[in-house]
Amino acid sequence: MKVKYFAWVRERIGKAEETIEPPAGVRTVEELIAWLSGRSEAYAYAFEKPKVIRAAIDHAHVRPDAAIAGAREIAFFPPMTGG
Amino acid sequence: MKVKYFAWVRERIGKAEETIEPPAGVRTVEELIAWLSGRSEAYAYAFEKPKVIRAAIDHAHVRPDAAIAGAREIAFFPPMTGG
Amino acid sequence: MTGPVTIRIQEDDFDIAREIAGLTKGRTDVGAVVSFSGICRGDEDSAKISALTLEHYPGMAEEEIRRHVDEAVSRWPLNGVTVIHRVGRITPGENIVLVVTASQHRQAAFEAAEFLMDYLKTSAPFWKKEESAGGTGWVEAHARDDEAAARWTKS
Amino acid sequence: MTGPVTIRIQEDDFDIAREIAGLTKGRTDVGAVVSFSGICRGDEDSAKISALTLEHYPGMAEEEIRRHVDEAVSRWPLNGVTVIHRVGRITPGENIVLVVTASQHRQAAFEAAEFLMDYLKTSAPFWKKEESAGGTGWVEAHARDDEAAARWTKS
Repeated sequence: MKVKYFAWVRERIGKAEETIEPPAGVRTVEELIAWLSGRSEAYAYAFEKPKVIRAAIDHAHVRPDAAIAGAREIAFFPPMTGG
Repeated sequence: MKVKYFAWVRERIGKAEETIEPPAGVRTVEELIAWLSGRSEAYAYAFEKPKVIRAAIDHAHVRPDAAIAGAREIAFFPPMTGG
Repeated sequence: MTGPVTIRIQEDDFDIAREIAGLTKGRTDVGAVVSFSGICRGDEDSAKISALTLEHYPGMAEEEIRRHVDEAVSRWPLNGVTVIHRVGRITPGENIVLVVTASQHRQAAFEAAEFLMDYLKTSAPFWKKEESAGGTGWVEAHARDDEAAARWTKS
Repeated sequence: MTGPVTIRIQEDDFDIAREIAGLTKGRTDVGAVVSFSGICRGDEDSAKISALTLEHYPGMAEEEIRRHVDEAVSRWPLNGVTVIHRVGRITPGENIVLVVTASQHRQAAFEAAEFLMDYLKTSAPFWKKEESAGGTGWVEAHARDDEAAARWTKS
């Protein structure tokens, strides 16, 4: 599963994208955030306020309880500030 | 007192402006319309539906009961259709 | 308001890009610019139109627009306003009217432009005469324009 | 809808006049065109800004804008829509975003442009980083933008 990071989530983690293989028990977006947070200090810092983090699965906004099964690409980013 | 006419009011009366001296008993815009209507068939036709006619005194919209005393220029026209 | 106000009534066409640049060029305090251009359509309520002729009340038209621009400036934080209304003969596809508003924030720019257009439609002394295959006739005022203008009245 | 839809994300500036012409040239069914341009300001909440850098999520940004354009087209009778969002480094006074809507009637053009801007602000995946004398930092989302977008939610 490909994961992408944007804006300060990207900066804190130190990379724009990677391929991950979370264990089977990680079923939702919020569980994936918790699992990623345990990988290193950098991930823990990026996801220190999980409620602020927005997620998209295959280019569509999703809520924290969305299932990640079947996702090709999951993205994490701060609230959008375009326009 | 100068009077101006616009759009189909102008066309029906057959002139764009004129100087008039209404009698002292003509005090309001609606009384002026009634007095003008009595001048000829053309005026009667222009003002046949007085409720449709809009009026301005010295470049400001006024209501039919507005006093005409002191007016330099009174204009009569149909509802506006600009923009 | 810190910014230019331009009101013009003219036979010639206008250049939207130049008018927008006139409100923004060399400035860094404008965050939002809204332009509205009204264009002569080739049909109105399914009747084919070959041209419009726009008549106005010189003097009053400028003053009436100025009064509404002043009101817009007092109601919204604007950095500049441009209103141009054409008169004379205009064929389908040609511009009729332009309103440009500049502000720090988008909502002020949008609302002020809508307000000005609603008032131009109902209270600025301009009249349209239509030419079509069936002859020429004066355009009638729309009730929907009065309703649109009424929503800005303070209660 | 009978008319063009253009969505572009680009580093280069855009030409508002050309984009408006793209929705109106050679047509006689468009009566109203609204353009909104968002411009980089030189100060934000009283802090001086020397530049913005705009990052986006390629692929998703275009799709997200497309979804909202499709919704605008289904909600208002439009004759054309153009949305251009710049990315990369932008200095004060430069354009950031452009929305142009064309319709027979002005209210549809105004409302669709506002709707699109409100959604671009809150739901299109773009992020702004500010450079100022005090360093660089990511712009925080405004609650007022969420509120502006919420007004379009059908209840």
